[in-house]
Amino acid sequence: MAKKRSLYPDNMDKVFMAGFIVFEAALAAALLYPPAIGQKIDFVAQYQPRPEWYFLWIYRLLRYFPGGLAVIGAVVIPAGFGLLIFFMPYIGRGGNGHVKASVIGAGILATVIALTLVAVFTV
Amino acid sequence: MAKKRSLYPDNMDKVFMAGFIVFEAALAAALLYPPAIGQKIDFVAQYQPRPEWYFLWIYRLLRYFPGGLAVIGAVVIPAGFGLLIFFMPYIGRGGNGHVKASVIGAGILATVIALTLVAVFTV
Amino acid sequence: MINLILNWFDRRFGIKKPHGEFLTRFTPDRLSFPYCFGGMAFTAFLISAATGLMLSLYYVPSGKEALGSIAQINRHVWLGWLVRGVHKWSASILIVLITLHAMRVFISKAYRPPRELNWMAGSLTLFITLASGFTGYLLPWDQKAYWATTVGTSMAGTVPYAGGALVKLLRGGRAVSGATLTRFYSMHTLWLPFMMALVLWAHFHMIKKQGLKGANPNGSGNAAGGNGAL
Amino acid sequence: MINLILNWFDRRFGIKKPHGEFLTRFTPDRLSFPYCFGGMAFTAFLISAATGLMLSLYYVPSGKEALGSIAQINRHVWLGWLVRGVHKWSASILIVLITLHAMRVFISKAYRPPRELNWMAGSLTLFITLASGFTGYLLPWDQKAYWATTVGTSMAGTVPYAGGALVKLLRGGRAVSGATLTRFYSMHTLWLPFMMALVLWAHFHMIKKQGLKGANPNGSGNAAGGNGAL
Repeated sequence: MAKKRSLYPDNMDKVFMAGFIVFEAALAAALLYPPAIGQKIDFVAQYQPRPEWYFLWIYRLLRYFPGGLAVIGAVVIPAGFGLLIFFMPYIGRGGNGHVKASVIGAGILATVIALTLVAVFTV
Repeated sequence: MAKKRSLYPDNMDKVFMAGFIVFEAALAAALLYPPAIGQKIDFVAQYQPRPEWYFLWIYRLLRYFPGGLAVIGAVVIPAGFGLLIFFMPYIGRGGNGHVKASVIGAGILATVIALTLVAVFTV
Repeated sequence: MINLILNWFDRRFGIKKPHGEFLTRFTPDRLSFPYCFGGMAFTAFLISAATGLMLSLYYVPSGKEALGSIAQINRHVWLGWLVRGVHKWSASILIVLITLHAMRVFISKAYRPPRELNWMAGSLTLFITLASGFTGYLLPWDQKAYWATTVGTSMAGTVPYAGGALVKLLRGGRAVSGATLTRFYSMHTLWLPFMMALVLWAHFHMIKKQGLKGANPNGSGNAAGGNGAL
Repeated sequence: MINLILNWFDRRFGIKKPHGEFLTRFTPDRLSFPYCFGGMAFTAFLISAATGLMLSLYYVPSGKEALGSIAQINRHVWLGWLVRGVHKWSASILIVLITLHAMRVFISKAYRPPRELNWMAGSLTLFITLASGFTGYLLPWDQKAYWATTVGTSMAGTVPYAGGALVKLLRGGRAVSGATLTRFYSMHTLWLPFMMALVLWAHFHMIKKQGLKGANPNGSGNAAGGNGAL
């Protein structure tokens, strides 16, 4: 094994660097893509807005469950993913638990990414 | 000296009792003297309101410093009291420091209480 | 059974050891009534915080809607009038209790070194509470609130040279207006509670480190260096 | 000189010992880049908190004034447009970084017992962040915000039986209205940050107790009982 290093002072440069990168990223994004001022609300005309990118996958998911099945896309799957993530340590316990957990975790991640991409590239 | 007692569990009853008293006091006060809904603001007519009881002493103090001296009652004395309280440990240091600090502390408290009472019992 | 659950939790969370020490080795000979003022003040603070969180769900800090939303809370929100009353009264109780607590600390000479930093932290809680009272007073946006804030903020104007700028900063403009209400609401609900949380954390942290003065016969009461027993 | 002041402070405050242990005994063999994601996520959170505190001084959570106050921030408040931009972007960055951090923890198997509670705390930070994103999206009170929230909250209506009541609870009425804005603002600025503070405190507390997985060769990496080294 390598020699022991402590967080302070050995790795302090990395800590500051990491924090700095985050700040710079937020600043650069804000400078390049400043949020606009939106339009006044039209309370009458129904309007189908796209949500923020991190909710796009749910927005897309809803389409696969029309009518009475909507609850599956709107609540069951998102909440199920949340619960699976929350209780992941119990799935990953024991001998080949980590394999099971990896499959489930990768599955959730892949589903969310795939749906997001589909939503981004379709109207 | 008395035998040692620990906060838990020996004194837990007192802790709960003390918290309970505070809650009951706030509840009783709120039931007996519920705050009313105030009147609409009249932006034109000057109106001399009385502040909350804990600022009454400053309100009274202002009267003793009319015109150009107002800054003494409005800022110098209240801020001075604040600074004296904040730095009390440095006044109280050393041999007879506690006596000095006691005189100053009692003086501040007496001034505030006296002015509050004067404000309460005059118009 | 409960112990089993608590112990399972504690093995992972490890709260018992540091706070267990606090709870059990923190041994006042007698926990007399004046020693409760600090804890009681903290209770009053928690009551303000909890009731404030509830009120914020219905209160609108806007010149056009504030008074109406207070009326709404008083008349239509379930138990709204009571929550508002408790919030208002808990501030008064808090100020009384901080003062009593400060007197107890002063009389038992616990304000002196090595506990001077903790006295200072404590005095900051008083100043923050007073500032919260001042900013909170404007929020109902009624006749009394408006003119009391006009008078109160005008006091900063007595400062030579900087006065005018200070008043403008406090009010967010020449006169008390909706902009004043917005910044007072922000101070009252975000900036001041945030400062209070930091100061209280430091306050309790130092109590834990230094112990209660006079609490431990062979402890830190007169230790020159400071953080004796714990 | 600086050391003298720091030591004076530390004798009274006593922060060095507990956190000194954290800083110096917390010895990763190598602090590789993926191990930074957690700290970077925390930085992003601090940036949101700081910019949010600033925005709250000017933003008015009222149906009649919200959009106008956003325009005011963008056009007239000094650097307001930039602070607003950083606030908005920091949320996206935070979500990406929490995800990356979770992947690092997962891959290094640090989510498993005895660290299961800390994984759960971490997953709560993700859920709270998503809830903050959802509630924050309404605050500009513009066309997109209004209808996105209408669609988003209507999703709760798909729940059998309780759906209608849930939607009404979220919206504070039948449709999205000023009452929705008030409660979303309260959630976004008070309730959710308060929860986040609690969860993050627990998260860091457990890291301090349990150490980093794989950080200490003879430490807690595979200790059955839990809080090994520290």
